[in-house]
Amino acid sequence: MLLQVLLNGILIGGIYASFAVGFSLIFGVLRIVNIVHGEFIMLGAFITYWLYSIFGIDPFLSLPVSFALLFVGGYLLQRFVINRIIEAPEIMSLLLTFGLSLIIVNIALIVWKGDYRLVNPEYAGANLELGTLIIPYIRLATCVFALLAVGGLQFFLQHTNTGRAIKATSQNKEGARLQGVNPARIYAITFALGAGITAIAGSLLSMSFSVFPAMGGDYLLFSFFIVVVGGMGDLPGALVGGFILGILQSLVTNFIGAGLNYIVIFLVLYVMLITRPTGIFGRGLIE
Amino acid sequence: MNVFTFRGKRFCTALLILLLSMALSVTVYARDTFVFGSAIALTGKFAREGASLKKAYDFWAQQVNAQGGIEVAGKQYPVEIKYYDDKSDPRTTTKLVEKLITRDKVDLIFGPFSSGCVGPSSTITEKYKVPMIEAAGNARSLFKRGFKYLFCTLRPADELADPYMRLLVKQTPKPKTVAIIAPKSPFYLSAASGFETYAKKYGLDIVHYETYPVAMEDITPILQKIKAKDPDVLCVGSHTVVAMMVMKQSKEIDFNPKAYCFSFGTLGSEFPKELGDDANYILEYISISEGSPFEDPLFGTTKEFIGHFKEAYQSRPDSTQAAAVAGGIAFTRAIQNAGVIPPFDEAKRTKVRNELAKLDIVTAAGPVRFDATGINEANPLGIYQYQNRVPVCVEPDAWLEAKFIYPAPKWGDR
Amino acid sequence: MNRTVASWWALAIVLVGVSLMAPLFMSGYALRFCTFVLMWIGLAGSLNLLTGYTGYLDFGHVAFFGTGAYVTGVLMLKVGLPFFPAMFAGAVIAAVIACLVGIPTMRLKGAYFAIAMLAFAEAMKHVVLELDGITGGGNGLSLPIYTNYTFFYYTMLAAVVFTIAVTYWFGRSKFGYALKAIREDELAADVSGVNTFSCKLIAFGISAFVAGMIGGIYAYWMTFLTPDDSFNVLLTVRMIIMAFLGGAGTVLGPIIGATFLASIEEILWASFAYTYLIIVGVIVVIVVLYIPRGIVGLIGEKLIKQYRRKGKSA
Amino acid sequence: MVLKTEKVTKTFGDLLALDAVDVSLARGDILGMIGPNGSGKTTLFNVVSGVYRPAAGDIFFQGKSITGRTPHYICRKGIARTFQIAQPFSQMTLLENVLIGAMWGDGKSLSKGRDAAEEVLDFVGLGEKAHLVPDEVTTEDRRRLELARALATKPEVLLLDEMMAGLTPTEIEEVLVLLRQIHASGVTIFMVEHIMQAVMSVCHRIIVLNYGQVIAEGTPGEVVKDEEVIRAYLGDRYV
Repeated sequence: MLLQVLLNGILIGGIYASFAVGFSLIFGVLRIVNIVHGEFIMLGAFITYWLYSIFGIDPFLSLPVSFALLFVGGYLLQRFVINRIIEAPEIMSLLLTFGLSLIIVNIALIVWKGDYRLVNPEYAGANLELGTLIIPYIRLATCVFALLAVGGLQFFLQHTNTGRAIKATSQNKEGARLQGVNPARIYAITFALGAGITAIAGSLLSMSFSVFPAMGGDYLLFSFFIVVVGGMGDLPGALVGGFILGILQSLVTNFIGAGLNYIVIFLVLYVMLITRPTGIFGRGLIE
Repeated sequence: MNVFTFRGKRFCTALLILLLSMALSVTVYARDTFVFGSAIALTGKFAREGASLKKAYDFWAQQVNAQGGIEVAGKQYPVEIKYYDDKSDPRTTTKLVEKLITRDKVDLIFGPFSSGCVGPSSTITEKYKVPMIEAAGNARSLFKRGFKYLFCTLRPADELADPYMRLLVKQTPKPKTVAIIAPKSPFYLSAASGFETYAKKYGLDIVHYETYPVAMEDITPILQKIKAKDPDVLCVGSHTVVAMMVMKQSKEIDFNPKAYCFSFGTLGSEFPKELGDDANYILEYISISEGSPFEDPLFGTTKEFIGHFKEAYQSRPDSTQAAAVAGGIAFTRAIQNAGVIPPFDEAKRTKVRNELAKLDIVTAAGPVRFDATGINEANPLGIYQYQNRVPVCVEPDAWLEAKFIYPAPKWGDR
Repeated sequence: MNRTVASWWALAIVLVGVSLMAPLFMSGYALRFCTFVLMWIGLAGSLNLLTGYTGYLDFGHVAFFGTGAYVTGVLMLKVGLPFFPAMFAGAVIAAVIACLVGIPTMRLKGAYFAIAMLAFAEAMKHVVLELDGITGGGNGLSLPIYTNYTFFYYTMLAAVVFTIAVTYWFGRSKFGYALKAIREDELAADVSGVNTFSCKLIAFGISAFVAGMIGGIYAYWMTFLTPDDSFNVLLTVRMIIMAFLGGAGTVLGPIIGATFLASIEEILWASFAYTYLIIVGVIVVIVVLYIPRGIVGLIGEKLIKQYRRKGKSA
Repeated sequence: MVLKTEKVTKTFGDLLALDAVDVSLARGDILGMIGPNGSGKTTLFNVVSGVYRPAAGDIFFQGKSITGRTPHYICRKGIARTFQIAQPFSQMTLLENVLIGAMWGDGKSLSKGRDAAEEVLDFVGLGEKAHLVPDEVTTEDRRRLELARALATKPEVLLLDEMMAGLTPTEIEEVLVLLRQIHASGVTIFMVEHIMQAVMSVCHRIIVLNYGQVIAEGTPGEVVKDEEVIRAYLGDRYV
């Protein structure tokens, strides 16, 4: 039983990690708390849903489409809107992205209505039984894809010129500028990458959970948790944070009771913030 | 300073005139239609449920108007329903209900969606002595407050579980154990406590009872826990998304109770559309079925009523929709019994209220008789089961459309 | 200078006078609408006391509103206290909780504080859900019923006048200056002798007191509470938008912001539900990008410029 | 001794920013502190003014330990400081900026504080600009504002962090006049300064910091001849 509980936590944790990584990346480089994040998840999920329900495209094949569309959208959003307040106090970026989130959610509500939808392909309920352990294929696959996406991002940051420029900008903006990096461009690319990878996470989520316009809010809360636990701007930390959240939820629900689930999560988040704002590895940013 | 006081005076006078003219302009003109009002969730967390409730009110109004209106003392008065969107927010419901009563001067009120919104807004209808019939807030606590103007055409939430258990204990092998889960919100909790009461009453053993936060979507951990206890029956205080997630996640972890009971939300068109074959074998209660022996002059037999409703909205009326239509008919009959014509004043509304309290009628959407607290005690209850993606009535025997399939096949054998 | 001060006072007196007389001419829906506007002014004002003056963006402010509402409800229902003592107790408990929570939380800055408070408010909601023996949990709490809506209008008005008075005091007291200094540069304030931590904590407590007080009135007025509605994060969001739209850190800001937003909501919402929220979103974006100091700031700056121009030409 | 540090040490991670620094100021001193960039001068000010807590060592003010106390406590006791890059309260007028110091640092009421603030602003030459906001005045004026805010707290000891960097010779001369007046009113001054001409002309004594250690101390004349100082500033080959 304990093994199964841990396994559930890990499987779900992989997806959690993938949507928190984008949040962490954007905070780490741009120093903004991106409230639109939840809507990126929602848009990714809807892209997968529509491709699946209209064209019958396998949900996993829609991942690149989600990434590409949100990459472009994120780039434009940063370049033309968010960039204008990048130097302003944090409150302003919180408010701005919050306003954007209101706009996106409600447009989605007009276009797609409040209906709950499922991406439910043939193989959705299949599972692998290992003795008493049950591993739903779809959760295993989404977890693996989520980890691949995070790994890809990490590879990109470490082994490409643009990636290195992003890292340099996050560490020292003025220094990067002196070396010929254009921060505005780097910011836009970072934001686009963050949006793209978050959309992939949204697509993956849609295979296990319901899809509806207001779905982003709760995932945004989870992102806060993961990123605070992992350390703001610390990508491997976000990965670990995701697993911690998944396992914690699973453990609490199993051994204490579902009602206390959120209380425990928020308490942990709260205590982390106060005692260790740099995250478990102590590598996160503080102001 | 002199200048200012002068200006202030003029400003005050202007304001006074404005306010007075506003007060005077809200006089009630004679009209020969009945105007009903409803503040109902068209956006927000209950947008879906609110919209389906509105469909039912509209369905009733269209049918009444198609026949020329409500006939009182030889004259027909068409009906009109004035809607406002309460955004699923009880604060807004109270504001809009008061607006409907004091500004729009509606004659009677149809209720909002969910107990959370019925609770505060019913104190307003009570204050203004405007009868409200609602079909979406049947938590007992709402009817323990001694209100005189609040009526609910649903059976009390805690009684709804009766038909499920009644049906289940008739099966062989007889189920022995039940697990009950529900999100923590009045609507689901009262359903869950009903499941608990009736499971005990019919001698079933409750092996698991758990409520969880509404926001929690990944309920696999809970289901896993329940799976380990291997209950015969899973009962869920639900609405659409809860029911969808329970089915999807049960399949993922290969959890196979012999019966899935949902309190609400599976009869709309979304549930079978999104789940496909995975929707099969689940149960939801209903107060009418095509086989129900009810009829009324407005809709004809229950079978005809359901047929028309399906034509209009591509789905069977679920329990709240049926109750909403029954509520419309209850208003009609109370108005006719009281013999009052629009527009209503307090005396006329009181008459209607007294007639409602005495009402004992049968409608195509189910019988209506309010008990002393204002909640419908007459509705018989039945059960639908999804078979081949279509809900069919499996209880009571008199309404039977198909044989109840029990136990539900395991996921692997479907 | 004296004339402007006098006219401000006159304006205030006229406003209060009109508000006092309003129920004579209004009833039903209009009265309820005005009571809601007052409630929002009070809530936006409460947030403004903290966020507007110290710069700490509280994303969990609804926790104090909810605490006030539930404490009032529970005390009236389970202990049988009359309304006013219950409401006062609710406000005090909200303030005490704020101070206790503030001791660790107020050490955080910017986004970290915002997120921590959000987590706190969500946790509070679930605590109230869990304590169902006392609070009724998910089933909701039904208070004693009192339907004299004029009473609620006046009570709300009194709470708002209190809030504005406190804001006014913040604007021109030693304490208020300390808060503004903290907002501008906390370190510089500290080395200039401002006891930043206590000042922040006191401001937090006062702000929570106001929110709790309004929560208490709200509870008795609505008669029915559920945790989801009383601790709804959207309430916090509206307080923030209203305060910033009007102009954070000013006396008039929350009044203007709340009245403006509540009014356009009333006009637009009935006909365009989602469009309304899109419009709110657009307003937020415009405020942030173009008028970060809110309506009051915008007008205030214009006035200052005009005043200067006059001064120069003279 | 009005201010005295004993073996004050401060580390940032692995970096030893201050290494057992001993400094003492007698009443009426004007002590200058020089040293290359990153030698720990500002860190020492931050430790003395309570912004940082030292890792080891003690700080005494008028014979009593103030180690690890909060900045506002230290300010109220009588040690005021300025920042290298002026940190004004940007949405408050110059008068209000100084008022904060007068009310909170010196415990005055609002109305008395206002009078005091006006006086201090006049003294530093900003009386005319009292109702402007910091963004509307020059860099030099912002430095003066910084000074005024510190003075308004009625300090015994004034810590000045590079008051004159980037100023023109005339402006420097004006500031020096101010400093002498402040000193004449009985305030002990401890200043970090790069402008040697200024340091030489006003300071009674000078300490030199390098890599967090005091490498030299003495009168201005002695210090400039010190070999270690020259090495620290210019490199070995100039010795």
